[in-house]
Amino acid sequence: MWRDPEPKPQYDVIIIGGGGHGLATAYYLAKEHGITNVAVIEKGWIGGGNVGRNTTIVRSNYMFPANTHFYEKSMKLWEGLEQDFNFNAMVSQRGVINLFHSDPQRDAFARRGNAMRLAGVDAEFLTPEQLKEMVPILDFENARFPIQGGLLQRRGGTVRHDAVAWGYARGADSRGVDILQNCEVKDIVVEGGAAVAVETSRGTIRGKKIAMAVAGHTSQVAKMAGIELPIESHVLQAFVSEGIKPLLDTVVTFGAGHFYISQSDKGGLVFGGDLDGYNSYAQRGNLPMMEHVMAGGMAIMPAIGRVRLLRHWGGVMDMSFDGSPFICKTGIDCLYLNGGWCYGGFKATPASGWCFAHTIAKDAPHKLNEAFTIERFRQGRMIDEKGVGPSPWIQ
Amino acid sequence: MGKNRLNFGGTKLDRSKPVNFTFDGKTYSGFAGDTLASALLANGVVLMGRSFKYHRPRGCLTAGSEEPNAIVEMRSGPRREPNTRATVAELYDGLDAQSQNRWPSLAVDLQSVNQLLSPWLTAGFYYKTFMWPAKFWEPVYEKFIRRSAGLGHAAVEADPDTYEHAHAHCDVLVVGAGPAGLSAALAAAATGARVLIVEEQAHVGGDLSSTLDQIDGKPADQWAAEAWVKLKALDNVTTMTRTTVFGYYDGNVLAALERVNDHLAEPPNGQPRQRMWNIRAKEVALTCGSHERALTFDNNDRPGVMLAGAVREFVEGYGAAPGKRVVIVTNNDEAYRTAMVLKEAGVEVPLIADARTTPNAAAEAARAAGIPVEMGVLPKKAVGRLQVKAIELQRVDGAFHKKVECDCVAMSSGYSPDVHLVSQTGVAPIWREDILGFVPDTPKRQERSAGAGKGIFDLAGCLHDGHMAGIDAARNAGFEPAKSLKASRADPTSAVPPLAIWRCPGQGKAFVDFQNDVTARDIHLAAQEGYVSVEHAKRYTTLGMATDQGKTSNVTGIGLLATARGEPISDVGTTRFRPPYSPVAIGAFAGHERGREFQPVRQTAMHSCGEKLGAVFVEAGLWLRPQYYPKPGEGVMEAIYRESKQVRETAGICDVSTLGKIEIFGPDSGEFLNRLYINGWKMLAPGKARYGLMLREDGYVFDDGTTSRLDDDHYFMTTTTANAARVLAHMEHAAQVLWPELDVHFCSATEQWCGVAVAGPNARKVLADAFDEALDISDEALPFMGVRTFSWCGTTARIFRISFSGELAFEVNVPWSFGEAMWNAIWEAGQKHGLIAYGTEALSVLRIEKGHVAGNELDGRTTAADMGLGRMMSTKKPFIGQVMAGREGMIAEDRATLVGLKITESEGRLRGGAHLVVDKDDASAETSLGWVTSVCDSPAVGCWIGLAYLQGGLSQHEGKTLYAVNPIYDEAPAVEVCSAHFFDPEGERLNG
Amino acid sequence: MHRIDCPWCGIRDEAEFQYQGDATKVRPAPDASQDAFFDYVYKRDNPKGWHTEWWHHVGGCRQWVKVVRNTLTHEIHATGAPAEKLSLPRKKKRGSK
Amino acid sequence: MADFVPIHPLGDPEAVSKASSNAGVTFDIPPDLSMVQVFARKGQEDNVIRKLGISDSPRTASSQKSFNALPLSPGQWMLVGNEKDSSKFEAAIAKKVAGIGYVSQQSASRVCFRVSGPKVRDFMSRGCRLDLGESVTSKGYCAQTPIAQIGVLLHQIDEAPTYDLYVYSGFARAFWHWLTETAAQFR
Repeated sequence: MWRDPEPKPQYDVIIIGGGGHGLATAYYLAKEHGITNVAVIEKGWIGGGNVGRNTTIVRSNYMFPANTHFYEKSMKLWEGLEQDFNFNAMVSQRGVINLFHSDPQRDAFARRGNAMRLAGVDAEFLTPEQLKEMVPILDFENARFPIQGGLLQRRGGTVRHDAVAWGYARGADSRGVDILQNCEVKDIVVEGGAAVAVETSRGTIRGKKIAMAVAGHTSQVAKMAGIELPIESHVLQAFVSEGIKPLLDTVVTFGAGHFYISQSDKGGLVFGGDLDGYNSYAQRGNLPMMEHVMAGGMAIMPAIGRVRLLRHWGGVMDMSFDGSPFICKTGIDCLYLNGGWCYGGFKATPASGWCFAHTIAKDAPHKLNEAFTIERFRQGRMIDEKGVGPSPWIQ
Repeated sequence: MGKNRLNFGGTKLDRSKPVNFTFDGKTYSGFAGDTLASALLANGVVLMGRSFKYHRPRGCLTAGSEEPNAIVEMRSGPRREPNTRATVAELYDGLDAQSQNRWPSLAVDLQSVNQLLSPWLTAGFYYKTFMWPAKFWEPVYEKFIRRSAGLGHAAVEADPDTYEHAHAHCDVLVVGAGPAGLSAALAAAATGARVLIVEEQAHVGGDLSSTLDQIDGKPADQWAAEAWVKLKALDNVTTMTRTTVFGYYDGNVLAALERVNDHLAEPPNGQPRQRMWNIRAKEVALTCGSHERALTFDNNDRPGVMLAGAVREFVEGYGAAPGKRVVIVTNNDEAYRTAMVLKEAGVEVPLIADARTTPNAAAEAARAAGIPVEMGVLPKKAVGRLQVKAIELQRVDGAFHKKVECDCVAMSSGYSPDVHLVSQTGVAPIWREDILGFVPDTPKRQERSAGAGKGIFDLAGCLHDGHMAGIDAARNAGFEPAKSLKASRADPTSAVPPLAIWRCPGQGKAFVDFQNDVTARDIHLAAQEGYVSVEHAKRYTTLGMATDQGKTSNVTGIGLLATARGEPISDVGTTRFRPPYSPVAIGAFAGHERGREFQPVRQTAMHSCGEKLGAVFVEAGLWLRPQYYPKPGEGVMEAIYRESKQVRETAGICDVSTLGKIEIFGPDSGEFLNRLYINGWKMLAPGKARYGLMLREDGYVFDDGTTSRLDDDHYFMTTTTANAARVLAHMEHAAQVLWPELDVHFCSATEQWCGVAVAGPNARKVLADAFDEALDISDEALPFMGVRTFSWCGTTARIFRISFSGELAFEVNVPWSFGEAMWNAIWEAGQKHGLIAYGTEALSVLRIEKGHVAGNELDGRTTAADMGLGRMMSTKKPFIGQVMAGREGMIAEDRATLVGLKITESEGRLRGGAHLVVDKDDASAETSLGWVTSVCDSPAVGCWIGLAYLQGGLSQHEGKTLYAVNPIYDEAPAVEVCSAHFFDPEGERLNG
Repeated sequence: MHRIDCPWCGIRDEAEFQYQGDATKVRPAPDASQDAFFDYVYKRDNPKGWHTEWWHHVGGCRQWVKVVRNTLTHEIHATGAPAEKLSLPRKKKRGSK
Repeated sequence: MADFVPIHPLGDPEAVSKASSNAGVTFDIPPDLSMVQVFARKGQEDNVIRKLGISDSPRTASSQKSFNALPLSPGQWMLVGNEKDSSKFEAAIAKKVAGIGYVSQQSASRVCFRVSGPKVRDFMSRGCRLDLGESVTSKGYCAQTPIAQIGVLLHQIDEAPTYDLYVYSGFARAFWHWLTETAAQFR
């Protein structure tokens, strides 16, 4: 699938992090910008972080233009991805539905749906009748918070997550990118205000440009270059049930109950909810949130009560203080930041790599990511889709 | 009685209680104590399921919860449950099970044609195939994959059974009541520690039900039963059976699922189906035993090919013979025990084929009992399709040896200690070549493993090790054992180590992960393609990802991967075990919290008053509030219109009890409020109320409300309904963390005081009549923003002259228990003054007409200035959020600020969430100038009006026409921008 | 599930608490600069390891509890009232157990 | 007008509690309790404790002739009195702590559910996360903890054991629903 090369002493670009975003960045650096003297440095095995431990949902149903345009770019890349890198990632546009349960929630969703439509993204409102038809197992009779309708993005859906990392890895590798696994970055060397090299468990590697794509651990890596960020690391759990025959044909999000669910191509119900709610780097979750998430499921889909949970695990999220990401320069020359993905990381993978590659290659952001700066907090120009402010554990 | 039921064995059966059940529509008979699998075997049924990918016919491989093959659909209708392991499903009268993943029938499954496609269905087939042409993926390939997904069918109706959570605390938790577990529990209990022992099965003793060994001179199963009785009788011991500890979480909290009533057709009235235990254990002894592994040879998945230990268990524990002629293939001593049990039960054992060549005592004993043993012989291939008919054997060098007819093969490739729970604590298992198994490394939590779970496989060793673990656990929990405490004893045995054989040579399909149809070749292929990391190989092949989490297959898979990489197993490592240990019903996690019980309902004191008047209620957080009071035949819109109109004409009463209320005491209360609110409080006179606005520390608006000064050092704050809890927490932070030096004290009084708003030109008359001599509410006695406390019906009441509607209005608070009385008093008094009840909708109409902000405008991203309240921000004192509110982006000219909108078309309506643009034919994300927050059909203005945030605000757009574009509704009405104070901008009506 | 030793109530389940973030941050004086407040509100060390943090015991005594907890192992080293100074466990030397 | 009387959130508490008691678990809903929350002023905690004659233990109630004092948090107690006139009770306590503390009237804010019976410990384990084991808690034990997502102020009043569970009045019906549904298995 990909080579296992020895590190060269110097690269044009060093990307720290062999997750989906790092690999995608390498791929687009090579493909879009012709920069192939690139190393992707991974502490463990590629795709071992959040790209392999999420709930596989892709969507671009955001409210603020900075997010809407960016995630829509991602959707468009998803739509052409498999043919682009000749590897089936099972992109399945089965629709993503956000349920609403009150008039204020309906209005907030309308504002978002309209923002999507104005940005050229598909969005539609569903009546309860339409919802019943699309999702027969929703319980309309006994809900604590009666379901009034839903916001649907038909082009949203799911993607086979492992395949994404592997597909980008294969594509980057075939274009000459070195993927260096089991290579841990210990330090970032800054000389004269510019990043020049990384110290790794496999020796010092010099890079003309150094890019961080280590969401979940961004604070740790940025600290090596002396940067402190508005990011906290939090655990988000994901759950999968035993495989069952098709029961649910779309992605359903029950925001009021902190629950979202889809069914995988292997038949498992894949679901999740809120963060566990405290700073954590442990790739495992705890019982209270598990119970809460599944209560959310039983609140609207009591037919799944006898379906069994097969496995659950946790991913470490880079929670930014407004819920939106960073793809930007850092204030240190030749050092670039990609992180703060909160829950949005998986669906963003293609556009993140695409925009980050552009930012690195041109030493300037693309229009699509120009709002995703660190300075926005100092400036008071946060992009806060939830409106909960600087409490990352509830973002 | 079934044709394969033995007169021998059956320690778990109650032969006096025959039980009828059906499988695939055919009725059979078994005994109480049977599992579905044992009862089927006793009836000669070996074909129990189909595999996931190739739809290969399968029987049961094991006799326990690690079963990968024999999974069935149980029960029907709303109780239908897919993927139940037949090996753990206890038989009850009327049990109804169906085989899964087959069509049209289990014996004739047309999808087994997948086997012919198998060259394309190897590891990673999803990723490489179904690609071209592009347009075929979703409509054609994906549909095919999805239809073949999954195994059984879930119910489509709500689960009718209930679940509950329960909480346990103990000094010592013992997980598993096998020999080591019982020994551990007995030892720990003797120290006086509080012991909880949990066993997954209905019976205790584990392996002891199928052994011929003795403990303390008694048959082993009798010793186990007596130990259990002894434990149950102790006050400091709690015992649980049918309970699986499935997760080891932080804080030494373990989760367990008790299957309270799964062994019955339906739970008895009032009882849950299952109970989820959260167990807080000071110390844990993990005595979870081990899992036998399958040998990997061609067609090793044929029905009738089973693990040797399972065969023994079926015979001894259930009195069910898996076959009449059983060949044993093994690489270790343990399988010989199966041969001896079979022999004693009168089942023919034509051969034991032992892969090892070193002589061993077990073989000698078998030969002495008349069982033929051949050393250095491996299985090559199982013959037969729906049931094994014979086994072909080979020499270790791969040369064909011979074929032996049989209807059952008992195989064993050694035992893997069950390290599932301990590895959940982050302890990495370490490889031991001498026992061919992973054992736990040094504990990281308050736990220790014992017995087979840490690689001790002989009975004497398990008893001793369990005993030591029990003592160690108790000691660490603070309990000392008596010196005289002794472990139970069994005769020591010595075993010859097993021989590592990860693949018996062959060219056909040799299964490693039976349920997911992962073959030895798949693992080799994954390694060849570069998925050499054990985690990559797992994901690529799906090894260990089926419902059994690879309990019987992981180690073999790792062995094969190591072989492919040419490295020792210790270098390959293992994948991480994830909770739960075995699959757990989603309903059990939810417990009581489902459907309407998802969250508790909070009701106001006047709930029944609303009910009597026919109110339609709406959820407001956990509260239920009257939304509107429809008259017979009246629609929603008409009712809201009527209510809001009537309030301005006569008077209305509205239940406002849900507002957050906080009593604040202390000499520093005024200073405290000064720091919380953007406006000043120290100068507020006792007996007066003031509107306040507070910010978050990041400078955005947090909450608003009216706060009154009742006395020099006593304030009474109200918050919005939505933010009541958050405001209290915010204040606690301020008082405890930020300014502990302030002498200020407060508590929630939300449910001490219930309240009504009485608004409208007749409000004063209504209240004067309702409270008559108790109260003077003349303008002089109670001016606007005045507050008074008065005595009514022997209790204390508070009245506030405040108005959210712009009308002459009062809010009256009385103790919660007087709420109904107050409502009734006002209601009766109000009848002659045209008093009506109005709900949250009319409340909203009235406040929109006045341009008052509420939840829709307080969305966590707005500044005080955005709301037109910038001038409230004091410059004379510091307050929370003051500094950050000054950031350039938060005071920028281009921010959207609050305006009013009036529809200018006679048709159509306004809706919240519409975007505002100058040119409706040029509407885009870039041309959107703002959005509509709240709307209503206003009786006072005579058209649809709304509040909106608009870039440039009133100063740039007043009087201009914009379009409220709403693509998701396909509407774009024209609107005129105006002041948000639509009605009575001078506020004259406040005086009545 | 974390078990937190509330100085007032004793050891309680995580579910009774609302997490409230980094407790090493000290609110600047009210007349401090925007930069000082920026550091207070937004900048976080976010350590992988020992973290001093707030847990608000909303389901119990409603006190803000200071907790020293390991973000990698979830081990809790110490808890205390807001005014208490809690120290981190001493760093182990590399290589020693 | 004076014939209006306070109404319990459960209507007739005596009748409903009798109807729902069973062999394993018994219920009682004591009516007419007076409750005030007492706050000690900064630095006056000891004086308030002395003045009211209560203990400074954070987890044990102290019983006085006319009230039980249930500790809530540092310097705060809930005083539950058997005086039917809640205003009178408030005034009496306010007088005692005048100058050193404050009193907030809370009589209507909470409803008390008294549970007991041979199976009460099992029953409590279904929703209560606390260790109420015989060797752990005894008469006087006090705690605040959520049960069935509802905040509860718990007071063990004897060694039977019997527990008084105080919940906010708005949740009284929801809590009662949970209590009776969960008790059904102990019939």
